[in-house]
Amino acid sequence: MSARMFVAYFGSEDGILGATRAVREAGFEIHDVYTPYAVHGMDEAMGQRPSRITWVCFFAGAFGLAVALALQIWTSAVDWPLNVGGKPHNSFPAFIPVAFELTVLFGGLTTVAALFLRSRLKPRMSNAHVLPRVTDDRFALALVVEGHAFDADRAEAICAAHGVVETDFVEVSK
Amino acid sequence: MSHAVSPLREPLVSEARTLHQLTDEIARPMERRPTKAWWCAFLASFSALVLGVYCVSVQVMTGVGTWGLNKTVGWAFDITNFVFWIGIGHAGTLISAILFLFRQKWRTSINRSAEAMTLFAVMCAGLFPIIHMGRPWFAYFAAPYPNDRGPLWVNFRSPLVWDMFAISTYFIISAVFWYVGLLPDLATMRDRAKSAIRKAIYGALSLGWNGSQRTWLRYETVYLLLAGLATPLVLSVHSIVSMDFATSILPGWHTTIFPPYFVAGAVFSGFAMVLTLMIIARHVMGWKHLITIRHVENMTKIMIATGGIVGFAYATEFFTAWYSGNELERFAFSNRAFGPYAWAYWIMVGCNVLIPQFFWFKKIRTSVAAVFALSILVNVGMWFERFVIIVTSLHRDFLPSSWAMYAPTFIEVGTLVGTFGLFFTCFLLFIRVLPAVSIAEVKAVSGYARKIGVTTEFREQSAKKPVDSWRERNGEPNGHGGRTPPQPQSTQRSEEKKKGDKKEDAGAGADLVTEAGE
Amino acid sequence: MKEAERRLGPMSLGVRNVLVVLVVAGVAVFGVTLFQSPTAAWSSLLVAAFYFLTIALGAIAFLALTYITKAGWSSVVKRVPEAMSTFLPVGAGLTLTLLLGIHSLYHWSHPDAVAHDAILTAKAGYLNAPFFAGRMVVVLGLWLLFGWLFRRNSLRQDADAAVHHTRRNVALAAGYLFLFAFTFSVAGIDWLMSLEPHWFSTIFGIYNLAGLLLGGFASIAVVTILLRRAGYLPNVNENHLHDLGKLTFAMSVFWAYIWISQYMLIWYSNLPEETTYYLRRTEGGWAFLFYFNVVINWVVPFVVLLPRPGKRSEANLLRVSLAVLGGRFLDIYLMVAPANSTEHGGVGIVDVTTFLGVGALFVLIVYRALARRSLIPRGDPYLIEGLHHKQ
Amino acid sequence: MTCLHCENAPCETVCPVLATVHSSDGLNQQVYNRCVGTRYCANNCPPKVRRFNWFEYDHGEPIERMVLNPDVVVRSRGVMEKCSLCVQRIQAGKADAKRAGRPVADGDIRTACQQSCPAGAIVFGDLNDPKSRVAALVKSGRNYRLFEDLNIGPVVSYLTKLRNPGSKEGV
Repeated sequence: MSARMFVAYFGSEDGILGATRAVREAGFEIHDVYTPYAVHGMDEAMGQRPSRITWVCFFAGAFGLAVALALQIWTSAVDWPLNVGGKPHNSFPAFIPVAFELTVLFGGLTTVAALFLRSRLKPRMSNAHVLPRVTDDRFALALVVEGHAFDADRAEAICAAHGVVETDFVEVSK
Repeated sequence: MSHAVSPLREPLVSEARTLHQLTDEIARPMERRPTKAWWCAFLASFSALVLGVYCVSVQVMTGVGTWGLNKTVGWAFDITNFVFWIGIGHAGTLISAILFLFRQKWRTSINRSAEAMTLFAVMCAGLFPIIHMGRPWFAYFAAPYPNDRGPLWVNFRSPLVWDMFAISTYFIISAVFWYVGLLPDLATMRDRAKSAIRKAIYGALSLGWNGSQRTWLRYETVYLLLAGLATPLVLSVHSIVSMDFATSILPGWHTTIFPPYFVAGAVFSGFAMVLTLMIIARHVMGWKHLITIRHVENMTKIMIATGGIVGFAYATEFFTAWYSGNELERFAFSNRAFGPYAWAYWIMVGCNVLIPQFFWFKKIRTSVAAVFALSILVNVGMWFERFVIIVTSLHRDFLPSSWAMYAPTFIEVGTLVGTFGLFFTCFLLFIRVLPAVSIAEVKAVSGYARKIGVTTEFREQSAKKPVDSWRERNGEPNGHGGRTPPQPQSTQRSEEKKKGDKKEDAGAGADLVTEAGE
Repeated sequence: MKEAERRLGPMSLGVRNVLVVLVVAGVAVFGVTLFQSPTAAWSSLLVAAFYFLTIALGAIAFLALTYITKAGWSSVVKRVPEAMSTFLPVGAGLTLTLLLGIHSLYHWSHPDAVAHDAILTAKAGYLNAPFFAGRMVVVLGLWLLFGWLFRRNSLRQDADAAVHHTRRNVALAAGYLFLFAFTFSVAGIDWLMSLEPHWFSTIFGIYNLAGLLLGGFASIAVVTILLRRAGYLPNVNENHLHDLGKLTFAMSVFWAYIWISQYMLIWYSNLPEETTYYLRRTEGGWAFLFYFNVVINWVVPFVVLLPRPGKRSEANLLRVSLAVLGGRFLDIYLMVAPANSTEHGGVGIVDVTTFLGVGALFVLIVYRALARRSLIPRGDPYLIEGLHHKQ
Repeated sequence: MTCLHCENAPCETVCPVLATVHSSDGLNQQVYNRCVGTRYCANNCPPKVRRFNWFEYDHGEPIERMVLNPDVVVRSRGVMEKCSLCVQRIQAGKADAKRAGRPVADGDIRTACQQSCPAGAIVFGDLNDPKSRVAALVKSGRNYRLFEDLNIGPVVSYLTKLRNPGSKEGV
């Protein structure tokens, strides 16, 4: 799936931050911004909401904790209770370490899985879908062209005010 | 950059660099042929690894009797090495997770290698709990899996089961954390790759990363969450390792201070190892402006702190043994300091308590050679710490009738050497195939605290150039409301390639100007 | 910035009178109890003095930690811990008063008891009254000295804005943190652990240190929020609260980690010389307080401060910090009271009045210190980062 | 010295694979085919009475092997072992009693060490049976247990010598 986009390339973080803020204020629809590193303040400039992956992590961790406690108490005190050194069958203090580890394991793995799924990250052999140099020293701003009246002159003028180095129309995968 | 920065802050990248230069400098070592020095190091490490494989094979085939253990000293080199290597790994997680949470930006240029070090160290460490078993082929007995033995589960009260969960979780989470951190850099490598094979491999590994801000936002959230999870995880791992000893009833092993004390000791030894490796790396790779003398200094400062905690714990233990009024406790500690293994004890005290005190002096902190030597001594000391704790407590415990001495055999020493071989072999391969400094993170801080920032200069440079617009390329000098039919996709990519080459030249020009401006 | 926003006005008379009444009531009840049940009276003073002393020390630890880590954000709130540290001389005085009650509190201070107890005889080289008093004077003196130096350097910077004051404090902080870890550990062993002179635990010093940092950070959050609500500290925004919340959260988790380390290792090894401590505290009325201690010091801050909005909400942070400050009382009380008490649980009247009396004194002193100086450290080189702090 | 069969056995709690647990008879059991050989139990054993099979020991020709006790499993290398209080004899004694339709009587079961001690210095029996000889001896006032300050609760205990309290004598 791809669509035609207006893409403006910048050579600096400041340029793209300013341009992004400006085009958003001017009412353009931003498809995405492509940068070589995480630019601070870009989420605000683009008007993004905080990611909800935090909740995934929280619930996965809670699930891991529940599984760990259930497994330990059930195997030690229910399924086959054995007298081990006179300790109680449900030796709760001794179950804390494993419970903690599984909380972290479930939380961590699920969070990363959620990132991969949500951002559709999967192995791809080619880089045909990647804009040139955005993983090196270019900052690209992609604006949606289709579906509404797109004023290229205005977009270009705004970008020029923020030191754009190149503009283009490119097919960008959605 | 718009961030308000105190005048006391110093730049993290000590020389001005454009973003492209940074990519180039970090990626280049992987794109050229290995140097002679690399081959020498690799052959040496690999030989050590072969020796280790031999020793482990002999031991597994013949029995634990090939080691110097006896019925009194049931653990010695095996668990010493295990704790030692786990400890080495801890600095990696500390740098990548804890310093991240503390917003210590200087971590960026060392975290990648430190995390790699963590993984390799945990691999070395994970070997020992398996081979130390009398019947390692039954190691899977320690995992709780459904079975038809009654059903027989595992003993969740045993610290060794905690260890198994802790270390496997630690390895998995560290590996995931490391890989997630690598994604943007793998994409950079993919986009730089000349050969089709490299492109395919880096392409597959980078999971189609395209620098999208929507992904970056989630990525940053995930990174923060992983850091938040890894921080208590790293504390828990060494705490659990310490509980192998502290839950016992043996004087010298059973002491409540062990969890925090082991964590501090682990970070202490881990930083010593990071320093050792980073000092070599900055020298060999020519990264003195990325891993600056300030990085070295900061790491030595952390070593003063953690070394202080370790020294404090030694003192507390010794004092409390006396304070307890318990004869066995008192004996365990006087035997440590004045018994037959006193030499090991004093090596430990000398290297771990006295050596870090040298780092109070700025002259020593800023002398790379001195730091290198001292960091190796610290690692020696930390190895001996574990040896002292394990062996001196075991060899003379409750009943004098069962007292015994311990001395390692060739097989044990060979196994230790072998793990160093494994560690360095992995590390040397790592710096050949993956960016050993995080490209994306270093770029993000390259302009930090720099009045004449890289980014500003680059912008001025590019602003002067006429904008390379799609209009000119299409031969349409006048505006037309954006209804241009773009070129068919196939030709467009080749077009872009040409463009890329052109920009490469322009980039080089910009570099020259930057350097002239300095 | 208007001068009025930087300076705190004098305390309203009504509040002041209430505080003075509390101090007087505390002294009166303490005096009466001293004749009826000296152990109860001295125990209550030990709890109250140790509580507020550790809060002042926690404030100094906060300053030292932010200096050594080169934190920028904390510059706008640093006058709060500086003011809190001025309670130190009074806290030290109250602690020295405890020497008068040494025989009521410390079993090992009776020579005849020591003579009939082999273990106490073995420790007599350390646990004896003169050495105990000497150690107390030395550690208190060192803390007073450093607390005074930190604040003096910072206040001088207001006048000349010279960077060397910051550098000097960074150097002081490095030395102080080492010295403090050591001296505070000694204080914990002496004042609290030796209440049960047969019992020992190597982690005890760190356990107290974790509690001290937790209480210190929570009280900095409370004072900061109260000042902010009253219209002062306008530069403290939710990002600063977020950081204070994070520190409180982290210390709460750290405290829980140390708590469980000590409890679990003693539970696991099951050695009679160690388990006595926990057996006494999990019997009768103590049991509820014992477990509630974990709930209020760890579960509550953990659950409330875990989500990001939880740390950024002023009201939320204030409530949790106050809960933690209550939890700190319980924690110290549980270390002190069961040691000499034959009863099974409960907090007595003298414990409350003495605590409130010393607390009122604390508020009077800290308020005075806050009002005397500008609330903004004008000369701090990190102030620019503190003013523009964002995360 | 022999295994004390502690009630709060420090060796049992630390075994990861439940290879050493307590039986309902009060024995500290070692399950050889479950043991993976971590030696943790031996490290945590105050009297150090556990023995490890460091190598695969040669048990000789089939004829030589006939001297081995047929009632006892041959332990492979890498396995911990220790005094089992002749569990094979206990089981046999219990089975005999069951076949005869009566409870196990005091003295029915004799451990190998007890049987071979000419002086009769070793007594084995049911501590829970107040009429047994061993229970009487334990109540005799001469009885003491090792490591009492460690709270490990040894079941095997010793009697002090009457005239010379300095020396020790087996149960």
